Amino acid sequence: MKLLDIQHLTKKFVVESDWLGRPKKILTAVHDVSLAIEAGETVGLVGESGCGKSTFARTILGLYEKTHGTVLYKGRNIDQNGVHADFKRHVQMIFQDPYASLDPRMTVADSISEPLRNYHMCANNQDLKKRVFELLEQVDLNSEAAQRYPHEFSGGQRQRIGIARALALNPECIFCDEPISALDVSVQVQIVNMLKDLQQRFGLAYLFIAHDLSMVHHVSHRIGVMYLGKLVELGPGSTVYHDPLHPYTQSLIAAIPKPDPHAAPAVPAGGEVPSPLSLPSGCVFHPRCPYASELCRHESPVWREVQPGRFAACHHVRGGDVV
Amino acid sequence: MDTRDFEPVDPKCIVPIRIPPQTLRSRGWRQMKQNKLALLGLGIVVIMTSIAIFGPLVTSYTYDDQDFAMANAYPSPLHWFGTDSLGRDLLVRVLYGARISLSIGLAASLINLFIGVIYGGIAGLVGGRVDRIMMHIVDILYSIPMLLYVILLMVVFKPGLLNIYIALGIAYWLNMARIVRGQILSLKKQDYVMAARSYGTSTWHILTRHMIPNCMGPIIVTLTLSIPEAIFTEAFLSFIGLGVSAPMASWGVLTSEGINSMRSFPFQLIFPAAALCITMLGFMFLGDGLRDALDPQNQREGNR
Amino acid sequence: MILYLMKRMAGACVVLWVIITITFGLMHAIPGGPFTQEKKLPPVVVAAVEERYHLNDSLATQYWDYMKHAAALDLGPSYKYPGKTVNDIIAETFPVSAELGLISLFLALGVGVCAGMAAAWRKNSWVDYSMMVCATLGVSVPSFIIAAILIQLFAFTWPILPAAMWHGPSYVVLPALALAAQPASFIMRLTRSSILDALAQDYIKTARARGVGTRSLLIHHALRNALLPVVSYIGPLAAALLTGSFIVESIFAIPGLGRHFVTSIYNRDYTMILGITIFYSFLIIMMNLVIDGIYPLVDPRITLQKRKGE
Amino acid sequence: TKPDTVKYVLEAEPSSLDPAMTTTLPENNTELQLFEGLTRLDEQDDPQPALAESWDISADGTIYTFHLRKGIKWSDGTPITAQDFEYSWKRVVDPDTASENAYMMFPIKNAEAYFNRKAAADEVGVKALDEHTLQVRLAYPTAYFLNLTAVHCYYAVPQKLVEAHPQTWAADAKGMICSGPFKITKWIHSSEIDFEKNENYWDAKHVRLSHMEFPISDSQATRLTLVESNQANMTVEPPPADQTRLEEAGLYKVAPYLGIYYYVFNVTKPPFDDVRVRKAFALSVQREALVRHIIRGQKQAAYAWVPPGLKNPVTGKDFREEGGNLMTEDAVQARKLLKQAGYDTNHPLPEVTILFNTNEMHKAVAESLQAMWKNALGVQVSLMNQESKVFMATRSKGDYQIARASWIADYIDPMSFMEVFSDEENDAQYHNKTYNELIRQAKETNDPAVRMTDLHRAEQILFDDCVIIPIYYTTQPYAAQPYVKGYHWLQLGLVDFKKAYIE
Amino acid sequence: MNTLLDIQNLSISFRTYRGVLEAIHHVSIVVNKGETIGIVGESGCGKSVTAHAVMKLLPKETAIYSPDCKIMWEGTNIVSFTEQEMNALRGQDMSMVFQDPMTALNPVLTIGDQICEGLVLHRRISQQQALYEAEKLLRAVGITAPEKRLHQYPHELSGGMRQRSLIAMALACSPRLLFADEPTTALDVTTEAQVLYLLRSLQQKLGMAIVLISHNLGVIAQMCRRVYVMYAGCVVESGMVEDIFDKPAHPYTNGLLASLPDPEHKDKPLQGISGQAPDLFHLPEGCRFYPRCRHTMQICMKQAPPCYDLGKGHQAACWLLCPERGKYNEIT
Ligand SMILES: Nc1ncnc2c1ncn2[C@@H]1O[C@H](COP(=O)(O)OP(=O)(O)OP(=O)(O)O)[C@@H](O)[C@H]1O
Ligand SMILES: Nc1ncnc2c1ncn2[C@@H]1O[C@H](COP(=O)(O)OP(=O)(O)OP(=O)(O)O)[C@@H](O)[C@H]1O
Ligand SMILES: [Mg+2]
Ligand SMILES: [Mg+2]
Repeated sequence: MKLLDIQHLTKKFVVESDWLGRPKKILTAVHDVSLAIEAGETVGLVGESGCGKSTFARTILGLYEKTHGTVLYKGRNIDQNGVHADFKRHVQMIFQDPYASLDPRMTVADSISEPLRNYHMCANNQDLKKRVFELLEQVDLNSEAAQRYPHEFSGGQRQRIGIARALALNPECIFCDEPISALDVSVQVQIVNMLKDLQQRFGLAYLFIAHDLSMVHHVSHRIGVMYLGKLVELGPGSTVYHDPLHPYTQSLIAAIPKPDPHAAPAVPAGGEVPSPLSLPSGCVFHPRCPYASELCRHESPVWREVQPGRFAACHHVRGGDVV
Repeated sequence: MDTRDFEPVDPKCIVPIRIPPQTLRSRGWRQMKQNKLALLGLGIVVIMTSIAIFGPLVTSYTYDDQDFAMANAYPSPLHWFGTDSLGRDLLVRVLYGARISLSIGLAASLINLFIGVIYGGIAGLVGGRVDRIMMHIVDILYSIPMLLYVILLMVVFKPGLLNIYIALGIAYWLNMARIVRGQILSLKKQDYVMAARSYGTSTWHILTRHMIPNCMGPIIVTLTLSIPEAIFTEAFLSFIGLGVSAPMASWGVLTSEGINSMRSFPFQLIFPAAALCITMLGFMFLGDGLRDALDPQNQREGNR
Repeated sequence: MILYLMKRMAGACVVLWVIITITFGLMHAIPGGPFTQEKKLPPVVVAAVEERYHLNDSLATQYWDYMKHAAALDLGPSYKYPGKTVNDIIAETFPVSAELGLISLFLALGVGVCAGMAAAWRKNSWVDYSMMVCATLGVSVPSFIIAAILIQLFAFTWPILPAAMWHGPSYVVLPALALAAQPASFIMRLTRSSILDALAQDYIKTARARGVGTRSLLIHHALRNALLPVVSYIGPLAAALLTGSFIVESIFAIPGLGRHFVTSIYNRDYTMILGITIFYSFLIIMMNLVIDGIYPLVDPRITLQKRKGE
Repeated sequence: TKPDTVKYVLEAEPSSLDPAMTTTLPENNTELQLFEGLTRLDEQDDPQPALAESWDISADGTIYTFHLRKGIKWSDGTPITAQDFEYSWKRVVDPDTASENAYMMFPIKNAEAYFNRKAAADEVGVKALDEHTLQVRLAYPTAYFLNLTAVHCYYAVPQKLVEAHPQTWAADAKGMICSGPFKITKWIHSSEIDFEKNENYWDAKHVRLSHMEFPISDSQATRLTLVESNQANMTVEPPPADQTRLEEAGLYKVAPYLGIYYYVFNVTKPPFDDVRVRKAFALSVQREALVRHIIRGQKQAAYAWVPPGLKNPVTGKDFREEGGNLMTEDAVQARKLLKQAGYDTNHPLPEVTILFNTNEMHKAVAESLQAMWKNALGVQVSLMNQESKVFMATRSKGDYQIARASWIADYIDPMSFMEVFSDEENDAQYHNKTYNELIRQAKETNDPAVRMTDLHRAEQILFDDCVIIPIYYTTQPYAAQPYVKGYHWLQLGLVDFKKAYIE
Repeated sequence: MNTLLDIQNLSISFRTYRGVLEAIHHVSIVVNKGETIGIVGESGCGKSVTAHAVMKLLPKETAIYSPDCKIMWEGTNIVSFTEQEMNALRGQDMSMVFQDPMTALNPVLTIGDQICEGLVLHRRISQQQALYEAEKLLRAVGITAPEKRLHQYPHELSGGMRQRSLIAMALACSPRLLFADEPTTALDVTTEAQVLYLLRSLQQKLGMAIVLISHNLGVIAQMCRRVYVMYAGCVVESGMVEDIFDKPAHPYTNGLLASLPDPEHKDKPLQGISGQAPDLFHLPEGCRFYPRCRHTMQICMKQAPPCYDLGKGHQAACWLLCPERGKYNEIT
């Protein structure tokens, strides 16, 4: 059974951007996204900044109230009373910014033990301490780190603290919201390796959000690509990376700077990302799409299974090829 | 250089460099130590407090010993600070005054901390309609003339410090509430607050564990500024008849009395006012130092 | 805009109404009435006077009557000054207080901001420390002492300025100084710390990398960013300064509105108490509106709507 | 530099300058410069012909016929007539005017009844016989009636103006019409009142000042500052702390002032319901030291109720001198009395509270008394100060044990004092039939001798019952530059600038 | 002379509460005219400090230049320059694009104001003209509708546009040297590609030298001719970009390259570098890298390695390159 099944999730923000206070504007950050996560699986989610990746994860977790859609946890709707608490406890999140997601005035031990205390997971302080040390060890941190403050740590270490905190409640699934974007390459490797290791040990499932496709490709079983709040492509990791269907995915991959001085420089896709407040008509990608046709300007493409296990939303994708 | 130098070392044998952890307290204390002004402030506050507590015990006069013949005497070895219009020793009166004024300062701080911070915190955190109503209440309390309810208090209760505390309690946390609310509103959007919610921290704990400690800076500044205000409000309230009754007098009262005879007997103003100003300086320096010391992130910057 | 203003005004009216009601209740709850005095009046006289001012009506009637008049912006006759209405008195005294208040406001702003900038720029130097001590004194020494010292210095030791009264420009100097000392100190500290914050920002480095000079850096780049907390502070401050200060006006014998805040209560001049409270609250509300209008000018990121939530 | 005008700092903004309505010193002081009654008090505080040239008094002393001067005019040039006086006086007692001064008119026949709506306006005993003759009938012979006619509520007011603007005619300088030596030219509220010589005043030739200014400041310190910095040249009540300095500078002056500062017992509240306790307290006050060191201002320690300065018209001697001191200071006697009342070291007095209103001076006196009683009687005394109006309300409700009080004469006669404790509701809650009877008799008798003896007897009763502790007889200290001359301080605390000049 | 900037033995220390901290240590970098060099290294290794030190943007109160250091700008040592002299240089001759486009722009001034400031200052032209120039610049960096953008505030622009405006600002006076301090770190891949493309084409057009600071090896590989690799405040390896990527000599460079995922061999575990960058207060003795190095030798723990020349300007500081080690190896 699917661990998590997200169906038609939509999140709209009301933004009061008009200083006259006239009718408020609606920003659709996540638009009708469906995605399932199996136990022990890593699903990668990529997309440009501001395309709604974080919002998607946060909305699932209930940190933002969702506008539409259902989330099934082990087949049960999490809006039901009993399920929600269960879900909240078993699905945790690692936040995007390792510098901002730790309370600067709390020691590491306090930060890590807070979820434990919230759920009364430990009988007494002794237990609590033991568990905190255990968690620190799991993320390769010294036990003496416990008494320090976040600012004393490097970004990678902070992200480890965040991971330890997410592990505290023995989750089944962790939403990793760009856990490595703010880190150095060498540290990225450490974190990615650690996540993989934890996955093997505890059978964790991950929703791995990033905008760096090469690293996502490395860790994920399946990859989803988002553009302006919509999922435009989803499929097994390698196929998406090596054989992207959607033009957007293609441009995303083309943009990756290759660490090879002999390779030709990456050619960027043209155009700016449109404002999410005024989405283009039809296919949202059409202003930047090299294949855009009249159809794309008027009609938004449907989300469909193009090949077994591969989904895409593009008028031009037919049977695994862009036409 | 010898050939043994190029023998490989087993990575397991390499001991990582240990960096001793610093607790907030030790770092805070070190920072305080380097911050001369803060130390000075601490010194002043400690001295003033001990003077307030022990000073009156060691003097030969009491605050109400009158000696008409010595009225308005200038400072002399007999009366270090001179005497007032009733011939009472000013030094002793200043010492006793310290007790009242410092306790008022303390009370004002506690009120600010407990009522102001919590009130502002709740308003900011809960937001929406609750926030609007709570802030309207603050506006209302701010606009109602203080003198009115102070007079009412005077009628209802017997004179004494309790009255002052109540009067301060009604109005002396409004600024704090406003400031804390503003801070909370901006902290609310911080990721770590979001994170805390994601693992099930209750609203109350978010407020007390995460938000309030993180707006300590503005809180401390507001606190230090509210102390002199409270001390002079006490003088005013005592004048109306709300405070400690004569012949006991606070610094505020002594200062207000001193102002009347400023031109003829300036020392009657200078001593209590100086005691007050020095203490205030102490509080402000200490507050500034504390704010820096309590901030674990404040490492690089010199004292702000 | 109109809608927004109307919404705010509606909220303000409710607040005003609550303020009036509470003040009304308090003022009748405290002992002593407008005609209580050391030489007791014969009951007949008291009855006659109360009859004249409708003070013998039930409180509910009085309240209702007052609200009716207040709604029509008629604040009623003063009990203390029988020939005058509260409207008259406010109209007569407010300009004086406002003039003095505006001058002190600008003084406080000018001095505070400049000193704050100087202190921030010369951080941890003797300039900074002496400013800090001055500011601390300014904040902790109440205005009556400052006023007394100013008078002593400039009216007696060097008699160059008049000690009191309100007759012309030279009469403004001392009270304005006394009134401005505290806010100036506060603004100084506020400016200093926010300029320091601003100076630590990346965009200052960007500007320096462009070769922008020190002065321009401070004034052009840091100051505007640092002004925001100052602006939020001057909202209530302006309301307080414009309506005058009891202490300063009474020390300098200035015929302003400020004294009526206190004397009207001592006199139990009921209509005056209410009138002034209403006026003051109204002014605060207006000031907040004005400040909200200024915010976007100072910081373009802020819009009116956001400010409300802030 | 010497200014050419008298600048007298007024201690409060007059709420109005309508003589009928106003009651406070600064108001009446201003009115004294602007208006004139039928009589005006001279340097000896004796009534002298003013707007009235002469008068006849009937044999029983109840009918006064005043003959007005010919050619007297309002400042706008219209003549002042007897009808003006009739109108003005009746206005004071008109219940619709609701004047707080009405009781001062009650010696006039039917005035009280009219005020209480028990008589018609016509029945009030004041009548203009013609333009220049005013006939006044009194309810009882009032020996000090000519004194009264110099008091502000007996001034004439301009009928036309008053009727046109009943509320506002005297609220601003503009359009105000006066009858006194000066007229008002400018009135900046709460700031300053300016005067100019009234050329239409009958005695204008004796008025030497062409201009006068009254700056206004309610702060004692500021008033003195103004005088010392030469922005003004005269003011009342400089702060006691500055007395020595001012004396050295030659600015300190003291004028007589008919008033007394005292403490009043609530004779119904224990332990002061026992006359012995009251006496014990009264006996153990050391006034001389208090007056010399604390109160200063050349005040005089008080050992009786009526202050010196009031003449017995029969003997020509001072009322006070005749009466002598009615009490003493005697700590031993005090302790003895207390013991008799059942209090000694084993049965100490319960704690006693002094009630006073907020003021530096009151506080200093209370603190001193507290120390004195503690030393002399071993009694714990606590102090309670209250905001003025609360204090007055509390005191008149009798919600106190012992309270600070003072009394200032309304008119120059012992009766102004003696009346206080004959009232139904006096603050002391004191009721003594004999006393009240003596006062009534003194009011109604036509025989000055009987009147004086009655008053002396009544005063003695007051001290037998020990209702009050007199502290001191007031004076009016003031600061004035030496070049201001020719003014005259009335015993009522007013200063008359009619003949003032700058030297 | 072809050398534009020659940094010799630059060491910078900071006074902090914890004591004095040496952020960079004996850094020597040469920049030739029109050349792009790259500085790579982990976060905190001193890349920004180096750049800021050259432009003298470090806080005056806390930053200390070592006495023997030299920063030769076209043959003049600018270490002792006053703030005024520097101001003439900054913006005019050398300028900088900052790390974070979100915070590097003054939020209360319009884009136009900020671009014009430098122009008015250095070129002494009127505001009117400056605005016209600014518009041209914005167009040059690929911003559409520049006349509108000029009057907008930073918060009204997207991240990419802000970064472009920053570049426009840095280019305003056609400097001869541009420090690009991680100009793309805050951007997502597509925008990053756009910005890099822009920098490349601008350099070709204007012929300026660029010092590109990044920890993204891909970016460096695509942009630079020569590369300096920094670790814990020291330059550990330098050389032509091909040499560095193809024949890395220092184990740290090696580790960096091994950290990159290989898309062709997805299941090959990533190597990376174990451990973490040292705390500058507690630097290891000897080679700063030895606690994380896979080839640690006894000498590494005792003595800092000297710089060894590997030919064609390729240099590295590692004991592994010590010729005497070869002798030792021969012996064993
Ligand atoms: N609380 C909010 N209120 C209003 N709009 C929001 C809010 N949070 C996010 N948005 C908007 O929703 C859109 C998606 O934001 P989101 O943070 O999910 O993007 P992201 O894909 O995570 O980007 P990044 O890679 O920068 O983290 C953005 O346009 C953002 O401005
Ligand atoms: N003003 C300063 N005061 C004290 N220490 C500083 C200061 N600026 C930088 N440092 C220290 O110098 C070291 C190098 O910092 P630098 O900013 O150059 O790193 P970086 O290589 O640019 O890293 P990043 O990739 O994160 O930008 C860091 O340890 C930092 O803490
Ligand atoms: Mg995100
Ligand atoms: Mg950097």
